Amino acid sequence: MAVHVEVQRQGPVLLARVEGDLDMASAAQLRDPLEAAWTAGPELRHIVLNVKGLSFLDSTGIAVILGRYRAALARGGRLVVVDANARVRRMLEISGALRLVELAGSEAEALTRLAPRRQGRSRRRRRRPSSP
Amino acid sequence: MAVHVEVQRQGPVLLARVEGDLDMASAAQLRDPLEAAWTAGPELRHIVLNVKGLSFLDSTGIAVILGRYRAALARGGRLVVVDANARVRRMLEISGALRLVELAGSEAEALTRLAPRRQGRSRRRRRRPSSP
Amino acid sequence: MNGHPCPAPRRIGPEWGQSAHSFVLCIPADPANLAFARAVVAAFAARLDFTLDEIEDVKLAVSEMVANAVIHAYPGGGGPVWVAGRVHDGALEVVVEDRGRGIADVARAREAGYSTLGGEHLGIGFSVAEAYMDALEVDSVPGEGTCVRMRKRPASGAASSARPS
Amino acid sequence: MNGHPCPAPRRIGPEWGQSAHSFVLCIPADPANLAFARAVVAAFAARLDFTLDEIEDVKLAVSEMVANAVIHAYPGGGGPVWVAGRVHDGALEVVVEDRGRGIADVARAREAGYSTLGGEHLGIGFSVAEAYMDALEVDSVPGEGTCVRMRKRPASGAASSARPS
Ligand SMILES: Nc1ncnc2c1ncn2[C@@H]1O[C@H](COP(=O)(O)OP(=O)(O)O)[C@@H](O)[C@H]1O
Ligand SMILES: Nc1ncnc2c1ncn2[C@@H]1O[C@H](COP(=O)(O)OP(=O)(O)O)[C@@H](O)[C@H]1O
Repeated sequence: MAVHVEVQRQGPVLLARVEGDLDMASAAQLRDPLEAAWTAGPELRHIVLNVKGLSFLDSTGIAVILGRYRAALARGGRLVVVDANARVRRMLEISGALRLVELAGSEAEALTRLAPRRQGRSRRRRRRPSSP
Repeated sequence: MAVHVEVQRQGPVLLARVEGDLDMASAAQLRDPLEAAWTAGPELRHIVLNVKGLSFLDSTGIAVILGRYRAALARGGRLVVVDANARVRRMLEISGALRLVELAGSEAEALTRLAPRRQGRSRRRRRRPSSP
Repeated sequence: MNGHPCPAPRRIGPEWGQSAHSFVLCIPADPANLAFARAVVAAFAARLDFTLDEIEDVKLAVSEMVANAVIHAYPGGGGPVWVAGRVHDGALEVVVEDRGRGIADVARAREAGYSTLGGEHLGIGFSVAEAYMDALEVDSVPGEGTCVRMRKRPASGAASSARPS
Repeated sequence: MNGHPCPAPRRIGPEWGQSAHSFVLCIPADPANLAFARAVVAAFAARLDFTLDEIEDVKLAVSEMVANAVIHAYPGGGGPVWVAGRVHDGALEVVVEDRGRGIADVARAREAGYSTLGGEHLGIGFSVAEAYMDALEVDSVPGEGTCVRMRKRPASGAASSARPS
């Protein structure tokens, strides 16, 4: 009947693992901790959402995910959904969310995919002073 | 929603293992195969009912068990309920069935308990011709 | 069953709508719906702090009372049975109601061992339901119907997610 | 909610009492009852030969339609929602009905992306429900209420224990 969320900050990535039934009644249980962590962490740009433990997802749940996608977009970041089963994937598809959020098979894959840009940039930034 | 029953004849003992939810809707699924085996086996005197797999038992289920108890009694036999959990035991108690049927912790225990009388008698019967 | 299969029940009054934590279920009096009635009441009871064993108690009591409606209420065969539930004062209240033939002598009907039917009927439906719940009241009018009201409070005392108003 | 919390629904007609395999559930329009509505419909659907995945489809569609009644039907807050189910022609028929404000333009409301509410509302409730069921019909009268009728047949084709008359 409820949702359990675990939130971690990893550099510019907000990693969240969500479990349970995500519907209109429980949406705030996912939205609120994600919003709180996002506001508390101005360094955060990307969101990785592990949905492996999600046993139910309705259009309200999709709306929460898209709300977080927009938050990431506003900071020039991306949202990656990890470990989506066939049902979750179909909901993302039907809702059109799949055109906006990305899918990854594991947290490691998602983090690696988000890392190069960050490393690339920080490397560039670090090199800049020494190069000219 | 239903009951599954497995029936075996072991000498004078009808051994039955019942699984599932035993209620008014499924009572016949236990009663019918027990009655059929009983009628088909005139050598049967005792009933051992393994209720380990019973996930629900109401007063209709108790009525079926007591019906089988009376059948055993009519042939001078007993009915032993095996592996009753706390819920089943309480139903047997509340219904008064516990004053009529016996409890055993395992099928082996039930069969041993019913065996001595049989062995005793058959031994006596076999010896009689040679003794006088 | 004539007319509307599920008209409004008679004894499940307006107080049942006062809290978000309530339901009224109407099913045909048929053995096929016993397991369903149990599942519904178990799903509802989940919002209180019951142990799994206590939820089994509730399922059993409701099942016995719905079975009574199926067996006894409609001798002509078929009719509606209502199962209603609500969270009240931190306890679960469940009502099983029918519009069947009613019970002439309720005190006698509630006695363990009393049954108006022969065969395998043990006459212990009421006593079993009573044993597994905290309270059970029977309100029956011959020719009009029977309403059994039961209550059970989680032994843990506290209602969990349910915040009854 | 005034008067009886669960009067007889309007569009769930007498044909729903014709088979033993039917139910009518009335719950207050409250988010707290969404998971309950899903559990009830899943328990009922168990009598048909649905796969677990198909039962999840039904739960989702019913949940979306009950959520709509919770969000849209009663702007003043609170009111009854009926969820009814029956086995018909070997298929599951489910109806979600409210006595809320109704929908003026049903065709528009059913379009994916159309919502009369802003914020996070995506306007995809109807399209999701439609995608997971075989058929969905909306019958709504402004000021009177909304009734959504859905159908789904087990892909396996055969009804198992249910023998609808
Ligand atoms: N819903 C009902 N409608 C009419 N009569 C009922 C109803 N429930 C119980 N009774 C009467 O009360 C008696 C006792 O019920 P119960 O204790 O459940 O035992 P049993 O169902 O085995 O007869 C029944 O035999 C019947 O005459
Ligand atoms: N039960 C209802 N009562 C009144 N209006 C409704 C009801 N269900 C849907 N609607 C209307 O139809 C529109 C579209 O519904 P839907 O596709 O579920 O999207 P959403 O719920 O996200 O708005 C809603 O915005 C609302 O105006």
